[in-house]
Amino acid sequence: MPDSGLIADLSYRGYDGPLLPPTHRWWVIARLGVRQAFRKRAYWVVTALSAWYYLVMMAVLFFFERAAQSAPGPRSEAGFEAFLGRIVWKDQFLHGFGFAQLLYLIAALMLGAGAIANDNRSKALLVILSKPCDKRDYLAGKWMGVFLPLLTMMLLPSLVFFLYGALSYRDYGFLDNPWFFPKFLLVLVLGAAVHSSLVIGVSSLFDQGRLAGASYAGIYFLTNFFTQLMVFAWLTAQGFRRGGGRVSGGQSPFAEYVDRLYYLSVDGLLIGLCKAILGTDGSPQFGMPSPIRPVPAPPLLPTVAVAVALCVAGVAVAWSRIRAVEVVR
Amino acid sequence: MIARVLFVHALRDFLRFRRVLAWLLVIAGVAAAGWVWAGLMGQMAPTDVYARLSSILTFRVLPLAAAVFATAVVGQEVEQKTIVYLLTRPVGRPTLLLSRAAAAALVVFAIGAACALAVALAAGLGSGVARSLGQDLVALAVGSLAYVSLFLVVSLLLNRAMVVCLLYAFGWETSVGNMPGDLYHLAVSSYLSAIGSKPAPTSGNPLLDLLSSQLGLNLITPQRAWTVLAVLIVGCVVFGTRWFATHEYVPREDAE
Amino acid sequence: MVASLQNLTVRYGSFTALDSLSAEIPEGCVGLLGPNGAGKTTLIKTMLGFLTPAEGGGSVLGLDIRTQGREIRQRVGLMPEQDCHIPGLNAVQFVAFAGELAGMPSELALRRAHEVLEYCGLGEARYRNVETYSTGMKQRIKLAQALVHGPRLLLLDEPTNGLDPRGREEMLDLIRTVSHGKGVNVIVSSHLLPDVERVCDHVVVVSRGKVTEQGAIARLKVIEGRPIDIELKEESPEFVRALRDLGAAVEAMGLVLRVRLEGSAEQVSATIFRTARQTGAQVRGLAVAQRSLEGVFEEAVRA
Amino acid sequence: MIELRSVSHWYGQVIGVNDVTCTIGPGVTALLGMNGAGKTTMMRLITGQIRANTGSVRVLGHDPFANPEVYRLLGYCPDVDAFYETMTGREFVTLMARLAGFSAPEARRRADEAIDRVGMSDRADRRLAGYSKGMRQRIKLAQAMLHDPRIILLDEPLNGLDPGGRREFILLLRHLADEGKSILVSSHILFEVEQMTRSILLLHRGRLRATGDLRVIRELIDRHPHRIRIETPQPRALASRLVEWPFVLSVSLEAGGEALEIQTREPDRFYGSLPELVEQGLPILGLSSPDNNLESVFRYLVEA
Repeated sequence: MPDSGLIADLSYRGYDGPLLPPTHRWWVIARLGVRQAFRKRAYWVVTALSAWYYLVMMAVLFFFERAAQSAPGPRSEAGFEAFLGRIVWKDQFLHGFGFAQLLYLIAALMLGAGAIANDNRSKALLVILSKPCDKRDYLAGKWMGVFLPLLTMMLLPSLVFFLYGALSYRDYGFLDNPWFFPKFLLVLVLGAAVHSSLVIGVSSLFDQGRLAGASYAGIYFLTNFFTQLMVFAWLTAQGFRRGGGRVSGGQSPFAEYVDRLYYLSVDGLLIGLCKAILGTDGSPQFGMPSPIRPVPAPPLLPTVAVAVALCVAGVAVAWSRIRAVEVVR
Repeated sequence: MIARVLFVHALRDFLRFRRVLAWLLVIAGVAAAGWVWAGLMGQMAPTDVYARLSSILTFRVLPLAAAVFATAVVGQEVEQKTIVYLLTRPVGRPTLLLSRAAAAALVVFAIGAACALAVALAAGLGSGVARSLGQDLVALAVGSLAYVSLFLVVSLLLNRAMVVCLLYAFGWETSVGNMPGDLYHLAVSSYLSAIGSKPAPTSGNPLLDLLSSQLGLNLITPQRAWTVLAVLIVGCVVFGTRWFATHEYVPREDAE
Repeated sequence: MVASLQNLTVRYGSFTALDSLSAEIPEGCVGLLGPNGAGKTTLIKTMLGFLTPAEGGGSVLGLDIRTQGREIRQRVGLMPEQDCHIPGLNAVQFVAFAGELAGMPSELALRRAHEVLEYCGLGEARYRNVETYSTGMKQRIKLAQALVHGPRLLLLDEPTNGLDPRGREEMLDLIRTVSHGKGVNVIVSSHLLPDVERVCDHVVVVSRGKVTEQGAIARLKVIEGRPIDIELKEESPEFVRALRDLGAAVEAMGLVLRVRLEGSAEQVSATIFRTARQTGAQVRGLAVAQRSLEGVFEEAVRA
Repeated sequence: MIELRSVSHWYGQVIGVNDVTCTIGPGVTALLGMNGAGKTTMMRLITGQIRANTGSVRVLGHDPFANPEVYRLLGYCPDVDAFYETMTGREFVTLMARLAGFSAPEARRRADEAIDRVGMSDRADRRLAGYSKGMRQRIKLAQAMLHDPRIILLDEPLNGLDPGGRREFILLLRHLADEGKSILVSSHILFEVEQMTRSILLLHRGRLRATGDLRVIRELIDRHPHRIRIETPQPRALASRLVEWPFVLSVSLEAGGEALEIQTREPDRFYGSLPELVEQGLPILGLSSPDNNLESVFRYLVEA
């Protein structure tokens, strides 16, 4: 094209710019998922809400400390010390994680229910596979596009609480276990992975995000209902009070296993995972005395195995449902 | 004859392999939960165990199934755009609606009955339990008609009715039954439990009672329950048929 | 040569979709014709590297279809037949995303997305969600996402499907300009032969897994002896008789006469107009007779 | 057979058809119009899926809305591409026959016949989900005519069919028209419409823009200038002669080519005068009129 002309040719022209080598396209797809997630206001609202336990806990700690300071004297000091003594730090993360389960579900639905289902409806695969991508790129990208925002959402509040604790309560044993935070991070990674894999798997079965979401929520709540029944059953059998005598069903062969059944739901599994990896059965919330006894932690290896198996199953379902060859019918 | 064709067609659609599998899983879950519970409530009378499980499990699954299948009668046809083939056949719209709704009610009843049977087996199928089971089957039959006709009307009036129906089934039916005062009159389940088997008024365990909707005292007599349910079913069916016969149902673009 | 395929055989289980197919696809705009189920779709899939041929091989833009599928797809743009888009994106985001998938750096992809959308006539609507688009706009955005990375070869599958007459005309104009003088080669797969005729210079006819005809349209349409078609206002036996007296072979097809006369084109036309004037017939159309593309197609499919 | 009297229909605030009055008799009638002109709405009105907001629709004397009497005599090929995907083509067509009121053996016979008619016999036992667009279209056509209806409405029936299928279908349509059926076909492919029928109905933005025989319509719009393209090795010499003719409105030379295009209001006089020029030694190698087809009529009607 001559440079001397004053009138530019604005009709179609080719593209001579750089093209990256045709590998690792999954990251482009994942980045779109992450961007779409971060652009949603609801995502940040849910993230903020999921921090509620940590926030209340911080408020409680703050309140007790102020109370101890405002009425100086050995009694209130001792009271505060006793309060801190009752608190098991790692259990606060367990509760923070456990009490945010519903919000994690909402986030998983928001991020993942439509991830593949809406693509099925709009036949997005036609666009994606006609570019230098394949099925693996697509699935990996979609999975990461749900997993990364979900992990971020789980991580942010606990990170804030961890920093707060590390700065304020070092002297009270907050940092005693150097392996604690990596372990908790593992819990979050597994938790986010379970949610992403399952929701992606369910999403791939539908072509409307709405139906996929309803189905995943259905699975979640039905199993949740089941495990709630089981924990009532367990409490009925073992007695509600910690250390209390057995009320009924003592001779039943089920009594021993019912506490395992409690972990047979999505949220139950994640809480069980958290307990098993952190090595705790749980303790009263907010350091307040509570009569209800916690369900003991499940064994570590089988729990992790179940979680990993669920991830594999979800991804496998999605893999089998995505038909790469249908690009041009 | 066309009614039978429609009925069989709807039934075959409702009993597709994937759907059957999903519901078998639900029923298996109910059976498992019932089994564990029954084992833990060893000292309770089997009929009481049965009644309790029945109201916690069976009568929870019933509205859930009804919500899924009643919205498939018309709503799903509109969404998958196949409604056009049904509406342009020489079949009266009432026949069309009623045959499909009958298929839905039958499937819902079958699911309810399977749950009831699973629960009865878990509680130990003695003569007392068998009698309760018989009573419950009647209640389930009426219940599937009631829920299906109710949700059918909802799905005729609203787009995307399933969410509304599920919310009603889970939220309204479970909470309103437990409300203090006379609010329980507004839940279908209260009338169904008046027809079906009833557990002993209280078990002494408030948590259990809350769970099995036994907190509020249900004073509905079976006669009253029959009348109310009959009016509900007939009313919904008549209204639904009228509405369906006079309103437009065209395939809808379903952009989210 | 844009693509060359040798003895390509593709099977789905026991079904042979492509049966030792060989084709040379020249530069320019090529129409890919064939009945339903003839193997056109399989051919496109194989050319994009989605299917591994059981036997034979070939190259697209000099890249091997067996081993370099990704490289091929980076240099090729595909406009699929069905409506497709990425949910939740507006037109610019969608096209830019398609560009990034092809390997463009994000800023360049965004800049180019605006440019391509403008070119495809979606400039006004580029910030709208694609799901709200009408049929014609959906068709255009499919073209835009196929063009964004500046492909050297464009595969268009039924590009005028569902378009109304005006939309079809605009789409064909777009295809014609891209494929002529802009360095883009185009393969159009279509059932609408007049559309193919309007934009393509060459055709390849596929039938039962084989190429049964290929070549320049102009050459395929030639009729031996170059007869002339004359359209009259009204039927005129005198005119026919007069022409026959002059030694012409006349074949009457309603108001159209197919005439074979010796002599140069100018002499023939002069004879015709003179005869018409003498016999009182009015000539309303005059053209060198050609086979219709449909005739070419039918013959190729029957072979 | 079909009668619309000042029919309007709107969806919320969007108007589908606006005050349409027409009758559709036996034979093939083509329903033309741009996307969104109201063609599908009109089809839905006649098939009684929707009701006119104002005016009245009569099909064989009945109001078609939810009227089984009408559906016995009416076949409809909808524009939506939807099926019970898990069924096979044969199962689907047989079900449609059963719903049309035929006994099981009769329904099977008719389904087989209809499937055969659309050339799907060999592929009818596969699941609909795996069908190509052309195959799905054929199945839709089969279900529209299995009950031997008197009125057939076809919404974009040729979509996705291959050239052979298109030709067969056009022949089938003519055959049905010869049997005295009323057929309303909507299509965008105007050159194919020309092969089907001369009777058209043209909707534009919901209004009825033209109706009747194509030839009559063309004559009515002959007022507007007629374009004629002339191929010649001496375009400039020819042009200088043509501009002298009073009935020639404009002459333009085609860029680079050996051709020119003129516009005239009196085509008859123009054609009649052409031989003079040839005799004066100005060769004319080609003569054609781009306005001489449905496409130009259509363009004139929707753009003027």
